[in-house]
Amino acid sequence: MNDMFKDPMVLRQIIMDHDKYPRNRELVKDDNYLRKHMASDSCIDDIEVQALIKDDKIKDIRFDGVACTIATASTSIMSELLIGKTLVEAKEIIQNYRDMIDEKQYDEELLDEAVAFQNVGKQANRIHCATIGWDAIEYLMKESEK
Amino acid sequence: MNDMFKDPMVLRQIIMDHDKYPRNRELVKDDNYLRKHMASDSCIDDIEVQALIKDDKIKDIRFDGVACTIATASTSIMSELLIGKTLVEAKEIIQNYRDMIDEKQYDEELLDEAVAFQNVGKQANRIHCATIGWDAIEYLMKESEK
Amino acid sequence: MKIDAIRKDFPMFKNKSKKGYDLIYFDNAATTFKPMKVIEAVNEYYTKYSVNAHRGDYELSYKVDTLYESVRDTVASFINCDRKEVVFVSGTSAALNQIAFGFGQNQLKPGDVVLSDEAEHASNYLPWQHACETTGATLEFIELDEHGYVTIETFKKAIHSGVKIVSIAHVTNVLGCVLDIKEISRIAHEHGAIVVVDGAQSTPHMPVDVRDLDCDFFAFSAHKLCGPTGTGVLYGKYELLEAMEPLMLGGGSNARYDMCGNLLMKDPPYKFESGTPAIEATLGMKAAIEYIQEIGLEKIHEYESELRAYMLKRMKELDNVIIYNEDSDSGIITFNIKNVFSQDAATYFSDKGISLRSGQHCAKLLMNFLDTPSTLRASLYFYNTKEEIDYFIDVCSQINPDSFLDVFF
Amino acid sequence: MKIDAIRKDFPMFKNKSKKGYDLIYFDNAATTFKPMKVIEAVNEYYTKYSVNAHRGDYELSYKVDTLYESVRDTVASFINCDRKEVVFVSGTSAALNQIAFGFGQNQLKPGDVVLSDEAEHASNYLPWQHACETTGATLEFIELDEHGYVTIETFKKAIHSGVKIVSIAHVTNVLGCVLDIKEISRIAHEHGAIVVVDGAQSTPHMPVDVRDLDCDFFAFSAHKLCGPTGTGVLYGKYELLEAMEPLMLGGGSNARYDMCGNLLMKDPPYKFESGTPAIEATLGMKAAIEYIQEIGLEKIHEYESELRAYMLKRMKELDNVIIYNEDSDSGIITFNIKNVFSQDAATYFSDKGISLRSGQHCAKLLMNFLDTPSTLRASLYFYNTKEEIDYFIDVCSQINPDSFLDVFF
Ligand SMILES: Cc1ncc(COP(=O)(O)O)c(C=O)c1O
Ligand SMILES: Cc1ncc(COP(=O)(O)O)c(C=O)c1O
Repeated sequence: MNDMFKDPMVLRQIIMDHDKYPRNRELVKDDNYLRKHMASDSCIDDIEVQALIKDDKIKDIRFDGVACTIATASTSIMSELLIGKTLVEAKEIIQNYRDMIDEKQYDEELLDEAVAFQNVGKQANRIHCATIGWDAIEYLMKESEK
Repeated sequence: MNDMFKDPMVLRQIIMDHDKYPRNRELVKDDNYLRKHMASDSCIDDIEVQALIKDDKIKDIRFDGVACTIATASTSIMSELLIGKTLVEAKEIIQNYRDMIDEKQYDEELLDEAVAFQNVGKQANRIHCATIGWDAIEYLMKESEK
Repeated sequence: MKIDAIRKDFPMFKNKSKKGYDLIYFDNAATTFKPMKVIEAVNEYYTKYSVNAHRGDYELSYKVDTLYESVRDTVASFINCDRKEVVFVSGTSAALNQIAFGFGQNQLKPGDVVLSDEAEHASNYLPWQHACETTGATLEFIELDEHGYVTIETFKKAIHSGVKIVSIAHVTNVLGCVLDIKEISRIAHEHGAIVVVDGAQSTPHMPVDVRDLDCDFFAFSAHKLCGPTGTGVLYGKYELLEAMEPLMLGGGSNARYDMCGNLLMKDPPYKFESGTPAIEATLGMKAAIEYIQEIGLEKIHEYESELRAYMLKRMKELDNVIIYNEDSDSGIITFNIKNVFSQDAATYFSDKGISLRSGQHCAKLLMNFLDTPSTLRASLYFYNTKEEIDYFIDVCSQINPDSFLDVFF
Repeated sequence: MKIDAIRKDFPMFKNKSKKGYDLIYFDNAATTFKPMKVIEAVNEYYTKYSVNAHRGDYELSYKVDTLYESVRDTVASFINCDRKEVVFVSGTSAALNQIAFGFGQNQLKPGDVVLSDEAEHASNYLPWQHACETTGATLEFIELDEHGYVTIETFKKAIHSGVKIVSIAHVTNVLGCVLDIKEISRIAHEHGAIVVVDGAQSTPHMPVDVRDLDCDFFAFSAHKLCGPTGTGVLYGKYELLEAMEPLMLGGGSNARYDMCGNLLMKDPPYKFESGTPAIEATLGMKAAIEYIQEIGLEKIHEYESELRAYMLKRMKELDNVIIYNEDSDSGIITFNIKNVFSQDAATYFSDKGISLRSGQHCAKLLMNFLDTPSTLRASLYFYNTKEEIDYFIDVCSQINPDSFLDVFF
């Protein structure tokens, strides 16, 4: 794994950077995109996620909405990680991300910057913030397979 | 006081007799009678009481309905006691009856057979049975004064 | 059944009556005693995490939220359904009102029929009567047999293609008639009707599997199964919950709303849960369900049947007792003491430490089948014993038209 | 205020946070801790007279019935009304729904106006929105002033002769705006409108005299005044209670019914109380009311004002804090940490043992007045202290865009 990712200061910077300058944070008006509105019952986060999925591949991911730092950054990182991946690859990454959050074994290499959320599981009430975008993309991937 | 009324067996007999052969237990179809339906929330007793009140005097009392022994007998005795009394006299009797039920001082002479209910206060949950008819007549007396 | 050990779980048995008699509690159809496990669950909320549920902004609220939501899993495994089919309500009455008003009133059309019967609890009758009145639907009754029971046969005669909703008790509260809901559901579904089951008197006493019963809605109260008052469960098949409108609106049930009239409701079960719920009561319900599951519902049912058989046998030996529901298979015995008004007899029982109910019944039911304006009802639970029944029989035998006034002298 | 003695009454203060910090509970607007007196009242029910209320067939049921009914007297003396004007409900949300559906929906006609405002709790907004939709009435909003408050002036501008119902919070839950209900009632009545008051946030914190306020309906929850969840009060002027239809029907609320559709409802308050009530919660509410009455509502209000003033003063010394409701006179302080999303800040506070709420608000209110999608809310109660505030200020000062992630690393 990228050794830098062992340094908490670096991980912090990653989150802050994605919160301040979220990637792919702009919805498009294109009916080829699947869309999912995520309004968590128990928190403020309220985001919409779009995905363009074709030939079993994630061509694009977009999102927008009002959300806390954890939700914004985790969704931004998710979008960067998964764009260009096949559904099979994406599923594996998602599974590893969930394993990390659940404090189980996971493959750091696959998660890249997403390892910044490795301690979210310790603040159990914030897990949903760190997974809201991931839940959305997983939902859209399932939709695309219907 | 009638010495016989000191004997529990006599008091029992009074209640039993009024339960088996209730006095004035027959409603009349006469618009001169005031009527009050008493359906207690917390017990089965469901009786209707009628009273003919004229010139500040209780000319007649009638009742009917489904009721337990205590309610039936106490209403029957009430009707016998109060028929023919002026409102002023009736009020005094009623007050003394209530005092007896509440285990306060009361005038036994005024209550006559109604002293059979002197221990009802000890079975607090049956007080409403022993007063349902009395509540009805008191209500009707107030109505007549309006 | 280790009955002595079980009774030690219930602090209520330490009490004596005013006159010093042991407490003999035979009013379990009204509500039940609470074991220490339930009391402790409630106290734990008060002393360890006494905050509001449904938000996770801080440690304690997250904990309460998690615990509260875990009760849905407990209930789901208890009655065999999905956790999202478990709606928390204040009790059976609230559940039945929610169904009648939120589902019935929206779905019924003039000419539709709701099928019920004359042995239902007021909470399963009045809401349907009202829903029918406001929609122009008709409330029809299944004929009762010579015992005052609904049977599969009388049900078959009553059902027809106009029936849209069947609402019926799994076990009735007056006569303790146990109904074969699985067969009722099968027949009702054949006719295109949905089945609402009032499970207030069954859930505490026998295994309930709503998937197996295949009923569409099912309701029960925690307080009748050793849990707190003020909480209970409405189960509904998920697509029916989706079709149902909430009876109440407010904080908690809406995901988002704005002042222009746009309202985004949460999905079931949350859309039915407005306002701060009965948190400690619901945590207590979890403990209660776990408690009776530990004993085992099969065992509870078996033991109660045994108790009832014994009690019936002994009561029939007395010649001052009239029994009205000999054939029913529940822990409820409905009876009278000959020539003693039920309430007067209840006072006598109470004076000797025995708690039971004197009840009045709806006019038709009693006139047609019971021929009495009111009855006494003894209802058993798994913590009752044969010794209690022996004492009860003894007291029973003392009551007669001469003796019942003893308590007043 | 003997604050040390008072804190000893609350077992919750014995707990520490996960990381070992003292529990500092600043989410009292959501719900409150329970004193031993309340816990004991609930336990007493469980261990001494754990039977159903509303019937007096035996000693224990009579006792519970009597105790339960005595709570009406406690409430009546607490808010100064008649005991028969006290309806027990599951909480404020249930009360407001009961009023909107049972009264509003029956009385409103097309063209009528319900007047409310954009700072109301969802439970006082959604039911009225629904009642208006189904009746063809219109929901109008009182303009908020530059602080986001309703004032007598903005109310005067909004009221007109078409207004039939004014529904408004005594104290709002976001900004803690305290309204002069007496004056609102006077003006509303001049215009022929009735006044419904959401007292959830006022009743726990200041003396309430419904006769003096002269409002027509008033609602509050027990759990926000040191009582159990699952119970609360709906007050209504008696003739209005008589005119109101029950939201739920069932056992308890009907005096008599027969199967021919004849239903004789009980009189208020009983006609609104169907099914087994939340008995132990209601007995706990009695203990809670007695507890806060003993301390004195005047004193509580005074002490909270003092605490709030101190907290505001100290918060204003910090330059990373934005305060949104400086001018309100309640124990609620609504604020944000500059450049830190409210939920992230709440996690930081929680990590240091401080419980407070991060809240989202309805779109318009926040856009027009607060200019933020969400805020933090610290809400005080009489058991909070200046020392807690000092510690809070300390933690506040540590939070900034660099540090708030500390809890994750
Ligand atoms: C102003 C206001 N109204 C109504 C409510 C709803 O109260 P409950 O959740 O007890 O029904 C609350 C509680 O959050 C409130 O603050
Ligand atoms: C058959 C039946 N249905 C409904 C109810 C109402 O239950 P609750 O009072 O808990 O709402 C009861 C309880 O008496 C009952 O026995």
